[in-house]
Amino acid sequence: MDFALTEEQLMLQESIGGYLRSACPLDSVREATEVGTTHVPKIAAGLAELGAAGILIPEELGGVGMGFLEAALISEALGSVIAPVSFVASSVMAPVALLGAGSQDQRERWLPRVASGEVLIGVGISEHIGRRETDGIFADDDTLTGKAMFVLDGMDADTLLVADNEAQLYLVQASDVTRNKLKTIDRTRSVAEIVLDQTSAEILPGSVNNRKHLNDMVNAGRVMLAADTLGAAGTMLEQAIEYAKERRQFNRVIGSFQAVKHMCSEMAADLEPCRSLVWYAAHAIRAIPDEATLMACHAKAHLAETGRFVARKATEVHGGMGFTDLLGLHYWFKRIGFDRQLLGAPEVVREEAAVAQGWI
Amino acid sequence: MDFALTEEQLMLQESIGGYLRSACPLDSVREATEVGTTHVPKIAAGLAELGAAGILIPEELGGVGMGFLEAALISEALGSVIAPVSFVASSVMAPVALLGAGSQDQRERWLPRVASGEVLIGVGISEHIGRRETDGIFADDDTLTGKAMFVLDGMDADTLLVADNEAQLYLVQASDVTRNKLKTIDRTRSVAEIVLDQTSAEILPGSVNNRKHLNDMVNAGRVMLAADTLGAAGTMLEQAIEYAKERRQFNRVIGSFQAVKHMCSEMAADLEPCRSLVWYAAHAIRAIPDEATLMACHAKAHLAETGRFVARKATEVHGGMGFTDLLGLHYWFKRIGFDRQLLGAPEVVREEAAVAQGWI
Amino acid sequence: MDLAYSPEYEQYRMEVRQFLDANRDQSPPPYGRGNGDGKARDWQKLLIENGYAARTIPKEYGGFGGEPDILKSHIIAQEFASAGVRPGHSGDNRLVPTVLELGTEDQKQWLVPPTVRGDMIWCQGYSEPGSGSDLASLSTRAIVDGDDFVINGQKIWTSGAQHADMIFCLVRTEPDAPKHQGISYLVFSMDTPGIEVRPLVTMTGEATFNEVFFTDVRVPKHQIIGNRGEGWFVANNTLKHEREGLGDPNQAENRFREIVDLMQRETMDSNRLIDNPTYRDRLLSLQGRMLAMKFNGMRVLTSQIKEEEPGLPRWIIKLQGCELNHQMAAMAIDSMGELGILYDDGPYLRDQGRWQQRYMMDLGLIIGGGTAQIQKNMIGERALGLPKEPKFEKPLN
Amino acid sequence: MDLAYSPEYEQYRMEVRQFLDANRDQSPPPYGRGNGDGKARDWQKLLIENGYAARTIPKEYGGFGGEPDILKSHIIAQEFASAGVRPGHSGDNRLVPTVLELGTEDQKQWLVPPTVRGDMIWCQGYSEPGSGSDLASLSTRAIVDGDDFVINGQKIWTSGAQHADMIFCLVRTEPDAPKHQGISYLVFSMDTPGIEVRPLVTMTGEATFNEVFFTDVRVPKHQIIGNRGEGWFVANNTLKHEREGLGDPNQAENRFREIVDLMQRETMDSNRLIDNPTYRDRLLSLQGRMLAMKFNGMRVLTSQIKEEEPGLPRWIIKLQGCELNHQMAAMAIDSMGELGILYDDGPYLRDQGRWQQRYMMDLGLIIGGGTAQIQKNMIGERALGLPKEPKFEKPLN
Repeated sequence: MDFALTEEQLMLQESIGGYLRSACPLDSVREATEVGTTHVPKIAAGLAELGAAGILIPEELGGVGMGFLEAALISEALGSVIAPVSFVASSVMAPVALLGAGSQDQRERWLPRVASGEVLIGVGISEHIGRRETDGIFADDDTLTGKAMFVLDGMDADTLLVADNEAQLYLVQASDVTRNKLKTIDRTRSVAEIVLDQTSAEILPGSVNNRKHLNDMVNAGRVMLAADTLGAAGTMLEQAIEYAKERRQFNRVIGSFQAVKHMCSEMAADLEPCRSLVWYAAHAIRAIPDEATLMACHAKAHLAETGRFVARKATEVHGGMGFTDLLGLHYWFKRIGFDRQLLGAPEVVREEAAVAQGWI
Repeated sequence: MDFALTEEQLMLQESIGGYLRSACPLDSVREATEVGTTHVPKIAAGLAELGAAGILIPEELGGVGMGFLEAALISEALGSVIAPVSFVASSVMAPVALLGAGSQDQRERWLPRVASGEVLIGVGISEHIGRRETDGIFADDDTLTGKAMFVLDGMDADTLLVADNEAQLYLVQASDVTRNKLKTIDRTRSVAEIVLDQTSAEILPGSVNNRKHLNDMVNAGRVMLAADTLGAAGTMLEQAIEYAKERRQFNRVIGSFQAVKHMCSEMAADLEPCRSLVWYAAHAIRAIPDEATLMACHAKAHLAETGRFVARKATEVHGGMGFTDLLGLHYWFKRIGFDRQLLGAPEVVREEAAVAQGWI
Repeated sequence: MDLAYSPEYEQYRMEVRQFLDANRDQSPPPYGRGNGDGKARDWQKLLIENGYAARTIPKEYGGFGGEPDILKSHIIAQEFASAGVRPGHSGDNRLVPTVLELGTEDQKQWLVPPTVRGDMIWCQGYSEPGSGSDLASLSTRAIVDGDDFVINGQKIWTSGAQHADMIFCLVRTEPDAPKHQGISYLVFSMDTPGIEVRPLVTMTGEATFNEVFFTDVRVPKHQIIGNRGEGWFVANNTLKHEREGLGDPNQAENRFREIVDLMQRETMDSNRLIDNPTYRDRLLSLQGRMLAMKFNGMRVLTSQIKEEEPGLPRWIIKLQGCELNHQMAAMAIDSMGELGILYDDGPYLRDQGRWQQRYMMDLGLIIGGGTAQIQKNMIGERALGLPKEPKFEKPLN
Repeated sequence: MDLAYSPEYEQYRMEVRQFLDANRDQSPPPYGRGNGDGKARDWQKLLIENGYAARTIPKEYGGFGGEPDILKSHIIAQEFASAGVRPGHSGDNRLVPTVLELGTEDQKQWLVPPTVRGDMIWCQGYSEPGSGSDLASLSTRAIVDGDDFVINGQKIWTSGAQHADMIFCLVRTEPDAPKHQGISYLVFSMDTPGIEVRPLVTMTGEATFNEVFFTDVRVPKHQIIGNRGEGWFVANNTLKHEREGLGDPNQAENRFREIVDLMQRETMDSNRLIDNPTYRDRLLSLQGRMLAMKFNGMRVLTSQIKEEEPGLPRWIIKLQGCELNHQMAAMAIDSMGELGILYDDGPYLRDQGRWQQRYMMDLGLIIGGGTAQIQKNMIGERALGLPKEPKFEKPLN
């Protein structure tokens, strides 16, 4: 019975966190977003060197062969510094699909290049969480036709992983599709709309008539977004506490006012248990598969709610300065907002949690 | 354009309020609830003299012929002092039904006695808001068989107004039915379960194949419960403010602590607009019938939510003393809790509001 | 309770409508600033002549010179809004009343007529980086040098500074006086040498506000409104006017209609969003709050018509109204799912991205113009009579 | 992360289970107080002998004398709970550790063994009507008269005072010292002349607590634990132990199961409550919070096993856990509609009226044992390092 990080996990956390703190200060985030970059090669290369890109990929395929808890720690670290790099889709969701449903050949072809950072794979499956407009992809022989919206890490990817209307998974080349950037509130992330028109596609054979792999991918992605929010909200809370200790009004530091102090305490009290929920949900993916879906749903939904609360209150603690671009607090605010809506907004995800435990 | 009480309404409010403050102090509420009285004849007689029992009943039938806003002011005053007297069912819901659907003969037979306080009419229609267990009443010739739960003012009534499964309304004599007291958290109110077994009943002819009168009755009852909550919550807020001004801790009156001050401000800010909502909903019943159902639903649901918030926060402001019986604060707390659940808990009532505006 | 308007006011409403029908061709676009090509100036002139703008400002200072009549003002606002026509203005609703009440005759002649015409645009120089909630601690200094004040310091949250002709500004003129007593209220041209305006970008990505820097800005001594050291009290009028606009229940009602429309229009898995019971219930909770605020607004309006102090119902408007707007935006975003994160532009953006924009802007309003915390202090102390926090003589911590 | 128990502990768990299987016939009813007919005394004795009660209390004072092992304690608690068997106790978890740490040898011999056996039942005399959150301002006085302290004053919130044999009590012995330094910690029999116990009825209708009045109560001077004037510091240990129990995540998880059961069982208009999407969504939100608190509890337990200070995850348990319980009760009441108001007894009462009872009791816990406001002060100051409110020398307002 040891509900804690191992020495190895703590070291990983420290190495990734330390690297990101120096490689990815707010100024470099600003710079990247101003020129429209959502995947800064230099930062990504450093992360790949530390094993982040291949975190889930077995050593024999060029990765470091760690688990989802390690991946969640990386995601949290990325959220902490709002890093403009692809991770959730390319380094977690796509490897889950390839490892679970890919052929030996496919794994060998793609995963070493993902692990090295040479290839990025975007993931477009949002219509399986909630279908909008006319999106949806249909297979015909070896081609796909249709549209996928909200393709995660979509603009930076070389290769795209999509699902047809029966949840079968395919790889297509980004160069073979029409791809439109969707502008969102979070400029550190890229999402794309892609249009396929008899585009040649390579099916992952394990996904034929088997929805499991899509579900596994969604579970993993949700836990990663929850971890990202944990990181981002953690930073916002830290910044609020720091500000409350320094900013003076009415001849006192504002943190000595009960109203401000209690906002900080409420944030901390709501956020701290989230860490344990994310850890458990990440751990459960492999170790307690019966609970994986339920816990992924709860991690996603609960972090979305707590994240929203922290994002708002931390901004309030900063007063007007929190509302300006000067401190850059809004980058975290928006990243939390993005994480909330992607792969299912809370009400949608909670309803899936009801299904997962047989309530409906 | 005059969204305010008239001189006459202010006088009514003052006369009823003044009477209740002297006739119904907390000690008399305690005394009544300890012996199990939910309709104290002396208080009721004084109210009847001031016109409360016949507030909606036309002058030619012995009442004072006023409107729903006046009735709401009385209900609010009763909630303020948590008066142990029947009002919502006997003086509002039953007269609405009799005036709307009763024959001339029925009105003349019952309403003068209601107005004088000689007769109390309980109302049992809860299965039309949400049916539980095996309740429901079925008509056969001039008799009724079945069960009604949560009959409002039910134990003190001489006569009972019930609805059959087609929402047709009937009067039955309390002495002809089996009646069981249901113990609730709020000892200032009576609700009963009644069992009818081929009990002779007198139909209100206007209700034959016409659900309107049941709806009108429910709308009026909901506005009255909302007004009752407004009164009870108003008193809790006042008590909290008084306590915050007097109680000292850490060498200061606690009202000077931001945490306590803000709780009071939040209560006031949430509660004050409720007054306008209740006024409007009461006014709309007659003056803007198209909006009557929607506004009654919103008044009921929104006051339930705000009432819960105030009940809780006012108790918190009192610290441990709020949790004891010593100050009697819990009488108001429980009355607000009772009002919340009767005639539809908030979620149920809001769904009706959706129907009322054609959303579903 | 009588929600109808008397025949006199119904008649007035008809007049306004007839005016709008007859003249709307001459109106400039609904939104905009300044007099632009002159169309806006002509429009404002026409409105003043007809009593639809600057209604209560005396004729000698360029207004219509009417008696205050809140119901007429309300009718004008409603009719212009529902016709989608740009309303007139009364100059600057913070500056003009202040000058009319406390300015010299010269100042009134100098400042009010061009302001009312729309030829003199103002910005407000109150807040400073170091004095947000604690406005009276401001540190921009003005030192007397000959016939001038010489100003050095910095202001923030100055909306419209880049377009303004003039600024009304609080500066510390008596550094040794207690903090509320050392402030003066100055007015001066934004063209005065030594003023630098830097746009202040907010989280919405727009530069609605500015920082304004003063370096040896010379302002003639007579450009003070009220006495030296009394600026804090002069400004309090202005602050009161500013706060009233925030949390307007009519705005909340309009936004509520928009969100219902969105949820009836938009689908997910082929179901309308409003058919999702969880979203619907949340929408209905917001409707209950919106209605309560709407009727509360009618109650406040009634008090104002009767020249009674509205008290608590008015004190709470900003706190509750801004929060309600924020919650409506949050609900819209949530129900849209992934579509809710879209921003700026693009083919799938709903309602021009307004909901995200409002979600952030409303948070800014919750913080600005007196944070929610300060609002709660004020409600507690002024409306409920709770004691203030004890003061400290010396800086602590 | 390894959620399994090591073979050693799995083995221990099996031993506990075997013990329970073999001996459960001898256990008294699951709940109850004192030793009653002796069955409870025998049971406690058996548990101590086997190391399932008073595990870490030294043998010479009547305990089992085992090494502290949080995981074993946890396993014992889990197994007794899931078997529905009355667990043993360690005397009084506030008094016993205090006496063992700070008492004299005589005091240990006198107080600990009978307490551990269950023959000496304690109540706590800390809170006073005038000193709730500000406990250190207590005013019950003890004056030295010969070899005795003579106590006058009043305590409140004294749970179990009507059944207790003894009280441990804070009294002011040095009225002129600063308020934290004038307090002493006394222990004495509840049979001492001059003590009057009056039941304190709460909003639930039950008298869970009491008021205790002292009139010239004489207590021998040697019945003090620690030094004169150091009672505040003696008591802090005890307070720490008391607070830990509140907000227990295992309790929240059990209650969550109950509410799911209720909502799957109960119907309205022939639909199960859990089939109402709005209630279901609310239930799921609560589940998310409950799970977060459950796993947070596992994290705290892990820290304790490793003898690390758990920090923030532990500080927040009371605040969050009590609130969660309160919200679950509110949800249960709401979903039951009219059934939710039933209380006391009656044919339609669901779950014995527990939800209403809990709704009120949990609010009492939010207020008691340090109100939510005091909890937030503590989290802010001790866990987050925010500065305290400035102190005032003189009473203000």
